[in-house]
Amino acid sequence: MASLVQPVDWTALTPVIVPAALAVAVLVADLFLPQGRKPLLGWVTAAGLAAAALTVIPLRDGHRTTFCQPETGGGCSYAADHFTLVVQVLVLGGAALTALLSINTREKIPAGEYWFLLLSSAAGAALLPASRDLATLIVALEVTTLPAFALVGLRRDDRLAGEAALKFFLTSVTATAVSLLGISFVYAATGTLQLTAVAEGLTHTPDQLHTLARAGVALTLVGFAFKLAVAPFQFWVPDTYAGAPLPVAAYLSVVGKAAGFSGLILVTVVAFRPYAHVWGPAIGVLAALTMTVGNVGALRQRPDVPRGAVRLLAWSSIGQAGYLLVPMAAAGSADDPAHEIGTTVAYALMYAVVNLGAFAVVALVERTAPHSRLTDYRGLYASRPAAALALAFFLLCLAGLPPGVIGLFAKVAVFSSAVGAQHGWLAVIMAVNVVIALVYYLRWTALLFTAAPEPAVAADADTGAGAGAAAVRTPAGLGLAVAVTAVAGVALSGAPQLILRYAQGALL
Amino acid sequence: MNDTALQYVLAAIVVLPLLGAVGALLPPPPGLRGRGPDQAVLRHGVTVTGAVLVLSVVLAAGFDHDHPATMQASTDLNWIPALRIHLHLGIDGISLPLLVLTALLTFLCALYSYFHLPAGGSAKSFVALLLLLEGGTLATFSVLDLMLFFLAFETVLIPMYFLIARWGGGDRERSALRFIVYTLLGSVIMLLGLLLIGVKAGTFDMVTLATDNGSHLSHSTQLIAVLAIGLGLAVKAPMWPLHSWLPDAHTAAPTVGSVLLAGVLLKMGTYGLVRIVLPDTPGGIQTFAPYLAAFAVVGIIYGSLACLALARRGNGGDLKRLIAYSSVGHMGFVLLGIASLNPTGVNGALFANIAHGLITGLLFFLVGAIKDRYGSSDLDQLAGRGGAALYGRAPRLGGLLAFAAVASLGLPGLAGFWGEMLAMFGAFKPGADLSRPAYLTFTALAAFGTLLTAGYLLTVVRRVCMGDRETSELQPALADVKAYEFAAWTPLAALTVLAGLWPAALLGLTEPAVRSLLGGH
Amino acid sequence: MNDTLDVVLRLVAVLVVFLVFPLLVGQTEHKVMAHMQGRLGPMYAGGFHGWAQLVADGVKFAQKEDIVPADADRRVFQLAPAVALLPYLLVLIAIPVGPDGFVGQTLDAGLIFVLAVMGVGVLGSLMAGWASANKFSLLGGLRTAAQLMAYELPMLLTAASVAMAAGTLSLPGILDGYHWWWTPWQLVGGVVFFTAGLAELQRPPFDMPVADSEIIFGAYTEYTGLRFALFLLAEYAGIVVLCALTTVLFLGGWHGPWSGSAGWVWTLVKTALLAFVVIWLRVSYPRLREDQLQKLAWTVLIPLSLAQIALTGVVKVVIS
Amino acid sequence: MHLAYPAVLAVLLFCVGLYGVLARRNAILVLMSVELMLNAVNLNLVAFDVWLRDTVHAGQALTLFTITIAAAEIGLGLAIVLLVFRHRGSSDVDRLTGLAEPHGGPGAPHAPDASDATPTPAADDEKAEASA
Amino acid sequence: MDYFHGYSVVGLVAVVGVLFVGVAFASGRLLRPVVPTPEKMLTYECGVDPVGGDWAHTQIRYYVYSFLYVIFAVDAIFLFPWATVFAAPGYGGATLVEMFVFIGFLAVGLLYAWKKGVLEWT
Repeated sequence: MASLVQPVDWTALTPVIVPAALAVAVLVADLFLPQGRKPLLGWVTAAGLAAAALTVIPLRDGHRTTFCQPETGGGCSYAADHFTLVVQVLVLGGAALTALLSINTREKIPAGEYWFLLLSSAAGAALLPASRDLATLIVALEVTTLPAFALVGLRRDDRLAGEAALKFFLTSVTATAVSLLGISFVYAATGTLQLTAVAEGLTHTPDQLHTLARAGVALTLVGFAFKLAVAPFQFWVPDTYAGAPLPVAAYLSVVGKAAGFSGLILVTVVAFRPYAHVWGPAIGVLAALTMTVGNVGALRQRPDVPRGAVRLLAWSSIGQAGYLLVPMAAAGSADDPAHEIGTTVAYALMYAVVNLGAFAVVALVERTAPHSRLTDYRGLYASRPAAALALAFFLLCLAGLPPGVIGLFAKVAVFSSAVGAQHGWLAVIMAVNVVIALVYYLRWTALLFTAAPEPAVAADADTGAGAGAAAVRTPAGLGLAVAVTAVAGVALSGAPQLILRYAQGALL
Repeated sequence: MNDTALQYVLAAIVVLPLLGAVGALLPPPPGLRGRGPDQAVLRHGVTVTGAVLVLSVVLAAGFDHDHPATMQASTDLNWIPALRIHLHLGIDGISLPLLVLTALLTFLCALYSYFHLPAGGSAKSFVALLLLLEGGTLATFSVLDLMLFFLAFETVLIPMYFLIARWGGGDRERSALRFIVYTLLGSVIMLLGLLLIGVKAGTFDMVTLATDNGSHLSHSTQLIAVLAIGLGLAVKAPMWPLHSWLPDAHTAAPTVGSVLLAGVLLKMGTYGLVRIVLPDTPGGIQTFAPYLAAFAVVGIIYGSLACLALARRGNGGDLKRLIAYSSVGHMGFVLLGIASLNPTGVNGALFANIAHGLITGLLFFLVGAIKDRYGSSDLDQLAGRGGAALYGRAPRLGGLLAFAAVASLGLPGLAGFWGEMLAMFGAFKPGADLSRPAYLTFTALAAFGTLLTAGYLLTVVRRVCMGDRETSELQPALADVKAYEFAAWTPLAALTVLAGLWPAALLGLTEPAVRSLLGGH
Repeated sequence: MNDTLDVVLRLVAVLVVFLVFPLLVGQTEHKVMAHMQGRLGPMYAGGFHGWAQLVADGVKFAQKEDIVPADADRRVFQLAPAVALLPYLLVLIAIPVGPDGFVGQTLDAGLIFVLAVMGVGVLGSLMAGWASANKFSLLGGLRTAAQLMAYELPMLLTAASVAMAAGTLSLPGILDGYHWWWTPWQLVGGVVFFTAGLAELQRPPFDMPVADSEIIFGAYTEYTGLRFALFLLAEYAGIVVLCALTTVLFLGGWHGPWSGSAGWVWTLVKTALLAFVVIWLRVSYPRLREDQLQKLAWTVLIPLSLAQIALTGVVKVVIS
Repeated sequence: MHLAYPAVLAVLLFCVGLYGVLARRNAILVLMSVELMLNAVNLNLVAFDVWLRDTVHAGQALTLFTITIAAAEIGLGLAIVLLVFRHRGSSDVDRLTGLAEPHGGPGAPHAPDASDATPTPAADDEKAEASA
Repeated sequence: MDYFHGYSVVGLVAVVGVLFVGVAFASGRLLRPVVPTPEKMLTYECGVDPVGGDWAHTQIRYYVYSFLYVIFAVDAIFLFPWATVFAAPGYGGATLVEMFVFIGFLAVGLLYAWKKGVLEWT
């Protein structure tokens, strides 16, 4: 009898396995490391994640698949195609940057658990884009989010952390349940969980199962919408981000989003392709709603609210999620949906770099101004010119204004995808949103350069000089994170083709 | 000079200010420190803008004046293949004057600021922003790719925002925000139009599109595209009723900001109309031209009436605000010329563009100087009951103001005359398929607008320059035009006279280019 | 028709076993304990060595007033005994007694079924503890819950080890594949399974949930009459089931000399022996503390069962 | 057996769970409701698997994973609820207002000018750096 | 069909069990006296009148165990499908290694809990 064991292509799996194995290693190492050596774990994590991101290089031809079921005619459950690889680089790189952000955090977080959870979540996020069946997809999604709940609630002494975690948790868990119900319906209608086979099955659904299939598709997408904080399910995001440790908020806004979107892309574009005429417009409406809600929410942020900076970034991330949805809406009506989603991926790449950069600067500022209000940024240019310039650049990228050329052209790519798919109305709504977003990004940017308020007490300046200088010193991790993102942002602004080329070819 | 050299010159013109902007932020190298960090960086600004001016003069000299319709000094590099965006630079008879005007005005502004830095932020950031602004503007006039055009168009927003918000006066942050929101909303909608053209025609290359004359675009596409692009450009131009950001922005902006805003930034809107809308979507603009003309004429009348109201005693009119409204009127003529869709009108529009840049730039300089001296630009405070008596207290300043005002109202022999006359001339005999009676009405109204213009400008001259004997004697004499001011203003005045006396120099450049652009009409 | 009769017969047999065997165990316990502690035990009821003592107890219970405390959650309180008892009845049907279908009903996933259903029984104690509105009962209920955490996992893991050895989840299937050397092979697992089972039954030394000297009678404090009797019955039925299961899984069930004809005897003998051990342990060992049970489970039983799984896997691959 | 029985049962279970999620305020009860929903899904999946005669048993495989996911969720969820409970003595989801959007109201933070007047730590540090 | 047959017999047993309990309770109702008094209905606390409600605050010290248990027990269900097939022809040692990896994860979890002092009663 021939071996029934599936041959596993371990090389294809390396981007997933490296963080997973490292997670276990870090957890065990944490048990045996003395307290003084714990920072080492952070560097190991960051380096490991970066290395994991590099392991996609040998896979770059993008033809590897594994966990296949040739005997039943089914496809493969894991595919390391170009889409997978790009998203893997995104999430692993994003996680590595998050690790850099967290190394010098001042919050009281148990070290070993933190790195373990971060790595586990990153492993899930890396698995997600490679999943080619609904079971793997759901498992990967949960592996991504479950550690994230714990990450959010990890500041045990903070009452807000628990609240943030609970909100995030309840929303997400409900979303999973709804998604799973949808998946069970789809399974009933098509008899398979393989994405491509589902697409095949949906075209030949027997008449009496049509309603079931449709309900399944709708429920699955509703679940994903919940997870991705697409309006009207966005309510948990600002609270969760504001309550979570800052690096975790950064992680959620970039890696969590990217992973969720890659899942949504796989489900819609690959599995539910025959229903494109249904989900295309639906996603369009959701996109319009999401970006409007997010941007208006961000606009309403007052500058003197504690943790206002994070809140603003949270609302803006909802708005940006709306932009990310636009090419997917366009994919619904495009001849070749795979072509359009490249734009989403390219935009997500841009967003990841820039948003992580912004979060890095926010983390830097938070060290001296723990309330993290927007007013704390007044006059940042005077005290930390480099950080202020970097933040200004990141914000302008997010706003899509020169000199943030990459932000601008990523938006242009999104616009052109909408225009090309005859979704003019969506493009117009997005245009209005871009302008709304500009207002709050620019207000913040302007705040950086306005003169700082004169400190009322000048006498203690001399005595506090030493301590002050120590507090202002930039820790290595944060500095590295800001530098990496800034350099990446500038390089991309000079050569947007580096990521926009994904908007050109079919990734899937 | 051969084309390859020109190519580099043009590229240098665009890139140099951007590099300069970055350089301004860096600490000055030893040896160039000057008397202080501020002076060093201001000197840096003057040097860079001066170099750009020299280069643009070289470019103008090397330009093949026999073939102004063809693109010269063109560079074409594939930049973002994914979006089909090319780094395509080039100039022809339409863009060259604007390019030189920009370089000149920025240089003058830098020079002016060297001696008279407005209060606000640091000199370092001021110079950086000024150079960034120049870079963006020069890029706008020299790129030949729709997306690059948009990029350049956007690039000027941020520096202008900060110039107003940091160095301005009055309600500056609000005005700055209003300015940027208005223009950005316009430009994003313009982006949609540009994308529509690019997606439908398969290219963003302006030369190709202009050659095609919209043959690859369906009529409805053209209509939507013109509407979207026109909206964006009209906000910038500004066209009535989308002008409302302009008076606030001008009132709040520092002198240098006002000069550049009026002298250069407004031209980007009209330039875009001529460069993109006219040749690329001839079918669309054909439909919308009468409306454009109507709005333009309303703008002329509205601007003049607003100025009249501001100029009247007791209304507390701000001089800068007044000139801003006059800009609305003047740009109305430019738009009217463009809307006539015939070479005469469009040439007039381009001429008026340049003239307005020179004259209004000068006017803003002068008003800024007056504001510095009197501490206010409120007309009632300045003139009081009897008049400010500028002639008596600072005769050269008064004389220049009178000269600029007269130039602005379109006295024959000065620059203001030709553009507006040609624009009205064009509207008198509009392009084919356009309703003649409607255009005749527009022409008549525009002519009436010139009368109103004369009215308010003369009122201003009377109230500011003239005055009772007591006023001039009772109040101490003011500092008259200083050397650096003289240096900054003379070129403008001289060019105003030159353009008025020898319009052919300019029209000869634009005429063939306009004819080739209007090929579709 | 024949089928129906067959099913009915099996049902009756299971019911009879379910009602009789626990009584036997109970009576044995009385006497064995008495002898181990150097006393007589019940001697009067029924004459011969008090054989009818439990029958008399039953009559007594049936006649007692049934009290539901005023504060109790009435419905849950009344249901709890049935929930505690019935799972053992269900389990009995899946336990093979002899070869060739001498079993209530062959279930293809019998092992999973048995473990799952036995877990339900604990719910009865939890319900009783919660619904009694008594602090002692609540404590007892919580201790029951804690005990569930301690024993369920080792039981699962060791059962998995047996399933690995046999390559099937069906209880008759496991016995079909049995060889004598399985018993030493799975010895560690057997001990772990049996220990964990004792904990499930809340038998001494794992009777913290009903520790009468601390919390009166734990979850059953408020129960009287028939309902209390059902709880007791559940405990003894549990002993029968646990011993029978251990026999089947680890001691080869009906395997033995002349197993073809007397297989069922072997099963009964082995079960009875184990039941004796259960009683013996009750008499010999002091009660553990709750945390000692947890520690025992997590630091001894679970590592041991994991090791057993590893051993089973390796041996299985080596011999195949 | 007819597919309708498990399917209807599953849908009923799911609806009960959904009702619990929407109507219950105690976080633990919400959690339990979510578990109900997940188990409804499991029932569905297994029933469909049998009905479809799926040779690869994709439905059952997914069920196994769903059970695991549910367990992990419960574990984490209870920990989080405990965390919240410990800090505020209540696990009512309605009372989680510590992070609510601070818009107006009496509890609104101080006015912007007040924050300008008081020196922030950042400002102090900057001052210190400047003089250093 | 056999699958459902087997479990329908199980269902039958359950019904019989329910009947048994029902009959027992019903007959018990006939046999036993019913004389409720307030004292009888009181919660029993060693003969003393109960103080306070039954909803007392108690610290449940072993909830960490319950987390551990839930995770482990559910992980253990993966063992069963594997246990039945891993030794079948065509699978071989690789499957065993995979399961060892799985068990290794469980062991690491246990080790972690142990080292963190979760298994100590403090």
